[in-house]
Amino acid sequence: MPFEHPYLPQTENDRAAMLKTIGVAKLDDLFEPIPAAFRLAKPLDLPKHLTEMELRSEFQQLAGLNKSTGHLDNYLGAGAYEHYSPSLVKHLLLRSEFYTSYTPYQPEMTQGVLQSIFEYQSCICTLTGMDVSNASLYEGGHAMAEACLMARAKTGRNKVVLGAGVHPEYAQVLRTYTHNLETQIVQAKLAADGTTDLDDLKALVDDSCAAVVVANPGFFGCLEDGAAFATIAHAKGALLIACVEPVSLALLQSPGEFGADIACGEGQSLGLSLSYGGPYLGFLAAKMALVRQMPGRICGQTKDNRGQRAFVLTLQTREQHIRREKANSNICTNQTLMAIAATIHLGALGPQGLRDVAEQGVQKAHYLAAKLSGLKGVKLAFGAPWLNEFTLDLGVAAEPVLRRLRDKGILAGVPLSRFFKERDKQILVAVTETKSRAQLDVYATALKEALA
Amino acid sequence: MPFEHPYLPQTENDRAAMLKTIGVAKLDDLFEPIPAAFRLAKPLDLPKHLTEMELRSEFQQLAGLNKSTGHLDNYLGAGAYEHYSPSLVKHLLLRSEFYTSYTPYQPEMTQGVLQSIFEYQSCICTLTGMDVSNASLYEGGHAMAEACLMARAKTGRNKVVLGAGVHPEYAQVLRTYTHNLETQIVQAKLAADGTTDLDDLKALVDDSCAAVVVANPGFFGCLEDGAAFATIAHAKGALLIACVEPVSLALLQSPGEFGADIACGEGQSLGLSLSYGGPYLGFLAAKMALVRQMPGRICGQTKDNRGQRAFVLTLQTREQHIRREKANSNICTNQTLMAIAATIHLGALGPQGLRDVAEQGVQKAHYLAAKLSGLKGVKLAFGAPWLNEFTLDLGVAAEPVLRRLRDKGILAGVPLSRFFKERDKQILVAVTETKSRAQLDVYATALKEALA
Amino acid sequence: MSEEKLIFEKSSPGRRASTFPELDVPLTPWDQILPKSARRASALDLPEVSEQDLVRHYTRLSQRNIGIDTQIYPLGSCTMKYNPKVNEDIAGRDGFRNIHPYQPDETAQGALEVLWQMERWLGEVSGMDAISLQPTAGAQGELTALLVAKAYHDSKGRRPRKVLVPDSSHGTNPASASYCGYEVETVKSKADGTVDLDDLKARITPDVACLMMTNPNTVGIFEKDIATIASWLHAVDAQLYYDGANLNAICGVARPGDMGCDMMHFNVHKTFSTPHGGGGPGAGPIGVKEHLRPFLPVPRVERRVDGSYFLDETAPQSIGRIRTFTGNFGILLRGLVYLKSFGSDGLAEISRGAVLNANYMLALLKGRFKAPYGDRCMHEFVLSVADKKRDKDVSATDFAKRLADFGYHAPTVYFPLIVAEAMMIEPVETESKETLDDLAALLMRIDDEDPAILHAAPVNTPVGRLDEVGAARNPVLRWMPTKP
Amino acid sequence: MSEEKLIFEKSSPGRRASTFPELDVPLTPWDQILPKSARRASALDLPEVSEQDLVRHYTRLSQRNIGIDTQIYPLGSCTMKYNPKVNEDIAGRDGFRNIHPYQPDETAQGALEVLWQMERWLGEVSGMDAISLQPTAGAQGELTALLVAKAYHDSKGRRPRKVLVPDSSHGTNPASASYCGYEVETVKSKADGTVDLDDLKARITPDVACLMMTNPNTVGIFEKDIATIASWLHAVDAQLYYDGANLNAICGVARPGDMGCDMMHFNVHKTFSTPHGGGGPGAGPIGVKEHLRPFLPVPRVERRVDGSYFLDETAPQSIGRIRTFTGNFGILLRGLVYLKSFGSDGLAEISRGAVLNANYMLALLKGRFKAPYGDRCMHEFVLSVADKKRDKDVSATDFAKRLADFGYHAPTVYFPLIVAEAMMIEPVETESKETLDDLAALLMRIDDEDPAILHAAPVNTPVGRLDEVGAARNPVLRWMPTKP
Ligand SMILES: Cc1ncc(COP(=O)(O)O)c(C=O)c1O
Ligand SMILES: Cc1ncc(COP(=O)(O)O)c(C=O)c1O
Repeated sequence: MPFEHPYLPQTENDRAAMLKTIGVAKLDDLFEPIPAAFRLAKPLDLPKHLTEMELRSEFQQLAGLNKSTGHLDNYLGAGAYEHYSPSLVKHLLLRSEFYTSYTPYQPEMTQGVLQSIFEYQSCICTLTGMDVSNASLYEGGHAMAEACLMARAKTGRNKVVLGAGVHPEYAQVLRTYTHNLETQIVQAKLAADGTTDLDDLKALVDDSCAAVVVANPGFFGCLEDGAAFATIAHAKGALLIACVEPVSLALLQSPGEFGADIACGEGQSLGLSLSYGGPYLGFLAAKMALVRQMPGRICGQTKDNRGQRAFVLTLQTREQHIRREKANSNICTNQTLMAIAATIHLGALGPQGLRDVAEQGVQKAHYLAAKLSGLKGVKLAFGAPWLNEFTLDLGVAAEPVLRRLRDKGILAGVPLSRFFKERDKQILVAVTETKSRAQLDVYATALKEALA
Repeated sequence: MPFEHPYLPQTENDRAAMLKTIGVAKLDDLFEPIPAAFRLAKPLDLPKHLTEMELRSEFQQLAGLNKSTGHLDNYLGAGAYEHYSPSLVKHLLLRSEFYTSYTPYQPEMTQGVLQSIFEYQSCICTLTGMDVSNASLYEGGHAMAEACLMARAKTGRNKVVLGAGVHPEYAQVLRTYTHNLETQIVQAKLAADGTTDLDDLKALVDDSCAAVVVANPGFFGCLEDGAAFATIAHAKGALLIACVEPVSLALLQSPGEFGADIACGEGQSLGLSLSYGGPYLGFLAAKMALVRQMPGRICGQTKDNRGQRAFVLTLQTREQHIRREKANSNICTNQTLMAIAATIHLGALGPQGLRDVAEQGVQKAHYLAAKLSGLKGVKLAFGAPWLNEFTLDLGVAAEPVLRRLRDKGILAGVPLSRFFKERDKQILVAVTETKSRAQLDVYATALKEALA
Repeated sequence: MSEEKLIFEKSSPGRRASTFPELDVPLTPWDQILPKSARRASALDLPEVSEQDLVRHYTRLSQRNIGIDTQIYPLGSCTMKYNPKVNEDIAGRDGFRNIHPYQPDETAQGALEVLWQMERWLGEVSGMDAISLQPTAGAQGELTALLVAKAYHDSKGRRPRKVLVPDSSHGTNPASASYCGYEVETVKSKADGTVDLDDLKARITPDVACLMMTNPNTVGIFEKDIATIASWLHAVDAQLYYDGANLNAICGVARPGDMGCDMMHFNVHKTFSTPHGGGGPGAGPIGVKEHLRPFLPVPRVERRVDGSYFLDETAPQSIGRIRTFTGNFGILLRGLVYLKSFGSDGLAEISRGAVLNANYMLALLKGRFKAPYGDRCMHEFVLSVADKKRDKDVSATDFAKRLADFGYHAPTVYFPLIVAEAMMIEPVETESKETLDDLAALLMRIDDEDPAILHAAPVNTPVGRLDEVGAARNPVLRWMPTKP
Repeated sequence: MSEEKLIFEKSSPGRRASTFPELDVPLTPWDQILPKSARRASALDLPEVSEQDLVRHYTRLSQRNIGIDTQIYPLGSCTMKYNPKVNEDIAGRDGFRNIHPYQPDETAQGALEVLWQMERWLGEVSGMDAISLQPTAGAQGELTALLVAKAYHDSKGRRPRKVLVPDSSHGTNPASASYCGYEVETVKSKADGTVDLDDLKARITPDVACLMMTNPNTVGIFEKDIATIASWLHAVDAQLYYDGANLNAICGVARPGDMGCDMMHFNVHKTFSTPHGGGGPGAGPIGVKEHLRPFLPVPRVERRVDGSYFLDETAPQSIGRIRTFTGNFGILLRGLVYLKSFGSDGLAEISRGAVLNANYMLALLKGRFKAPYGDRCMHEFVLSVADKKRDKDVSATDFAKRLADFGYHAPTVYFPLIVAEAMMIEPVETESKETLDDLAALLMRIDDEDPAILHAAPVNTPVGRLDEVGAARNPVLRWMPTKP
């Protein structure tokens, strides 16, 4: 009996008829161009196929081995956050005209995706205070790397100075990306209050500097003085790149307001599920003067031959499929569906909803921080203002405490030793609108017990 | 502040502008036609509104109080069965053009629903061997009641004789429906082998008889001799109604084959979720001569003014919206979406898939039955052939045994005492393709222990 | 968009859109199970297609259909409001979706609590004393209530034979009445759209079992004399039935139970936002006053003192069972979610929004279209294009078909029967002012168009006007395999 | 279908499509939290719409788009195959969807096992020794692998400066190469579509770091001399990169690792059926031979002797991190589900189906359209309409636009660059014979049409041909609020 599979439509009759039309005797003959030596003589060393029913049960079991946010109270952040996304977002993403389509190369039949991208770009621009946004990059770290490369291309300079609050993994990605480009990456020191040491920063920024990157809020949760960064950068002719968290932009000065030239960051907090790290959404926006350096797809408005407004991928001479080795980036497939998700999520929230989410996170975080820092030996690690994520110093080694809390059903924070060996008493705690006062109180009690 | 709600679009400004256009000072004035005495003076005695986030968590908690088929191995049947439905079915049902549309009164913009109904009717006809199907009724019991009323209308007679295997709740629904129609409902005795006592049936069927109803398989799981029923019914000029389970029709003689005039039943087993009893799907099909007596929507094929094939609700002079008190039924809203679900499910299975499902249920049931009836004191209650559902006699009171099995994570069967006080040692066990051999073995062991 | 073949016409023998695991138990020989004579001999002409082709077929069919999610659906009497997505998600939870109706009550406490709460919410919203969630749709609710009334009269040893319905009533009212053996008598409406009190009074005799009223009635006018009518009926122990299809007009503002109504049904799929699904499913619970409670169908959901819930089948005076199992649970659940999303502080805003929208729409249109029942309405209103039919041969159907060209579903046309060339518009509260402005402007634009355009419409839809007469005369009601 | 406004143009101040519960903790005064100077002063011009209007907007936008679920999408090089629904359901499970990338490994064993298994499956399918799942898409996979090669050469104290790419290669190949500082040299193709071996051989020097090959190449022809090419490269310690975009042609039939390839990327969103999502997300894992393993990016998924899994960041020779967190997990998961649905007994059937379909389609069309590379192909083929352009002024674009009128997406046009007026067709294995017949017939019908019809096309789509030049000349890249 032939191999029957729901994804394979050709029946034995179909095959026979098709082979006849082609003019070969058997299907294997079509593989003759592959030298016989390369054609597999025995089956792959893998399990046999599973039916849909079996797939569901096998993966249900695997999923069951993970403790989701529904099973453990989750206070992990550090670049990926648990937020509530209204039901409608997932429903609209399941519109298969969106998710089963390719990059909109033929605009006449893909206005839906194109207009959604245009709306996404508009959302990112208003959030960041920038003029132009692309249609998405892979994720936040990638977006920051591309932003630096934009600055490098624009200025013709080869040094990047990072603020102290840049996510350590973002910094690593940047280093990997620029490894062969002879680019110098330096990072300013952290001041005692948890922000960038601006004197150190100033010292590092010189005439060879293409860009200064300010992360706001910084990795440790603290708010930076964006305007001071801008002054320092611009004084030396460097561009200012702001790496920002989009929900916070409902409350904070936008990059545009404090003088950034490029804004970038991770868009996951705009309604994307945590999904163990991806698919997420790198966003990248800039001042109009930088549009030619911008990597990736950009959607523009135009008219059709009937006089209607319409949308199309534009300025494509920046891109790899046209310019090949001269392109300003190699990106092809991006994260469009995630951009659409973020756009729908932002539409569902609106400005007031986004403010509500941001404010509730901040208020709940401050409520929790006050409770936790009231415990013996526990204190906030830094004094600078912060929003909904803070560095907590437990006074003792954090790992065993975290393990005890985990046993009580709480993922209490990200241990900073993961990134900085020496910070082994500190944890990074993120609080969002999803937590109730009752949960926060449970956390405080549990920490007290875990420390006792 | 006004009441803000995502389902209510009018802002304060909108309201003001609209009231101005209408020409009233305030919104409450529009309610003046309602005498003041009837207008509520104080808020309803109900909790305040919940946001989406709160709704989700409140109902998640309620859902958690139920033990689903994922938590307990489920062998309950008796008219509702656990089957596997391919993922695509749910996905397609979430196409909002289907589920947010009304009855297709304007066929030009609802060809999607109409064609799906036409396909549904075609599926039901091939399954049952009938000429015409309607677009759905509420559920199986309702379908049987309407079938009897069709026969009553067609024959002008007023008596219905039920086979012994008719579902007790279906019989009750029929009694309720015909309560004021002076219709006589009688039921033939059960023979020792679990089928209808045909002699008794013959004795009950006389010249006043509009219809004889054969349930196949019967409520106790046993297969009836449909042809014998047909002979008995037709000999007295009565119509034969076959109340059938659609999955079994992949294996069994169809009602058309054994001479039924009307076929009806519950369509839940065609991919609909158990959902604690509804929404389900009553199906009803008949020979062409009975089409005028058929209740509910019927979709027909026709042409449009461009010469294209198209579909439309037809033969509407049977229905309440045209004929009012002279209509052949009062049904208006039906279960169209469930009919579409069943159609997609049948398309996903195809004839071979439906046979696979039916055969696997039968084989697994027989495997289990053999194991169980090997236990001391346990035996099959009836000797007649059966498919995937059987009546098991435990030899002792069933309730405590079932409770013990439940504690081991098994819903071992429906206690027949639920319907027949005297059958307190018997349970009805249904096995479908969803059960693995390992599960069946666990059941057998658990029963052994529970009886020990 | 070109024609979409039938799924059967895409079938090719041997194709599969799904496969099942191999049988993992030893095979019992078929001859030991199933006598040859019982086996199916006839062909099973189900489609054989690949998964992609199946998905594509129904995706395309869906694209040949419109719903609330594509455009306003101003179908009067149908309350086509937004169907919240969160309701679908909640109803899709494993704990609600995958539970068997015969599970022991202890394993279904969440489901029972949903039903119990739903009864309480509906009771408070309607002012009724007892609720049965059994009926599957509005029409079954009507039937159930009429059977309850019958049982009530029986219990008093009375056998009234008549049910009164206004001439503006919905078809299910008389159909349900005759279904349970009543004689139906039609009561006239007055020029203002309300029941003619004189005609009604003359008909109220001890032989009347029940009057079925819709309030606001089907022309969107509140029957303000309902209390008087109730008192006339009660004087002869006749029951006042409230058809709840129009509850969206008064939800949270006034209650049928306070107006003298004895029994009613709810259309959960209208007032409480559950999706219509192209014709169903719905849910049609009924509410009754105390004197009718004993006669409600079984099962009943009850709560023990310890707070646990159970299904009770032991009601000696009950009319019995009106359907198998325990009602359209999945729909009732969605309805409860919807009710809770509004709560005591929000429920009135539903009707306030609905009545505002309807009056606004009426205000926009009344200068151009004849509004036979005046300048004000409740949640819906009826226009008549009889004058346009006469003057320029443009009918309600023509308007309906031309609307389709712009992607709009038509209002309800030719109902209620008392209005010639009726167009019944129910704009519902979930529609924004802009949407109403657009629809009103479009209706006026269409009214300005050359009648020839309207007669030819629709031209932008996948199919044009259909040969409905032909469909009924030569019924083709199923696909048939072509004989080889 | 008329124009669909921007969501911003449907906005009205104060409308909400969602609300949140009230704050349940005591308010910390904002002045204590956030200095005034840090607060946002500029407007936040996000849309303010109701839930229904939002849902309707994106439902309508989706209807202005096509996807695989609406019609065959024969876009060459893109492998637009069926996206199984079960994959979406599995990826949507709470246990996969709602887990944080920094959860302790003990709480994410299921996710880690998914990644571990995926590495094993990809390794066996490709014949590669080690897999990294980090890269987010094919282009990032290329970049990662080139960085790995660089680190390898570094480790040997060599600094070759060149990367060779055939002129038929995909744009990302040269772009990725120059991205990491390599000089790109282009190798010619021969008339039969394969790499010109003489030209290639002449270019292979110790200064060559890598040759990037696609096999079958972008014209659908298998580069049968790949082993020879590999040996030439290896003689100078240059690496052979396999661009896995066309893996659908050989999956389960032959393995890049057996052909002398040293490294490669997979396009999970092509070969392994994950949805393209209108442009992304994808996943672009890479596979390498043993000698390159030490240089793979971190983190690595490892298994302890007790069977538990963990993420390892300690690889001293690693190129470091290529992205934040641990790859596009949700996509990799879907890919694994897909692979398992075929298994060892079925994987070859994917390519067998794809190659059968492509050859069949080519056989149907070759009489009418010029097939520059002969009668046979692997999983895709290229046609040229240069003659039709010359003879009747009908271009590949014209064919593309006219196909849109019938609801069909165009083939890839004007790629690869070596073919004039190229139309590159990849019919994929999930398309039925009937669908292929229909598309072939349609292409021939279009070829028979008056060129004027093609030039005017599309006319049946929501919008007609666009002013793309104007779009680039006067870029309007975002909506701007109109100043009041
Ligand atoms: C006024 C009125 N009454 C009763 C009904 C019947 O309700 P259902 O369709 O739920 O059976 C309807 C529904 O169309 C209606 O509009
Ligand atoms: C041949 C070839 N190589 C590489 C790529 C790049 O892959 P991705 O789009 O995943 O970055 C593509 C995708 O279009 C391709 O077709």
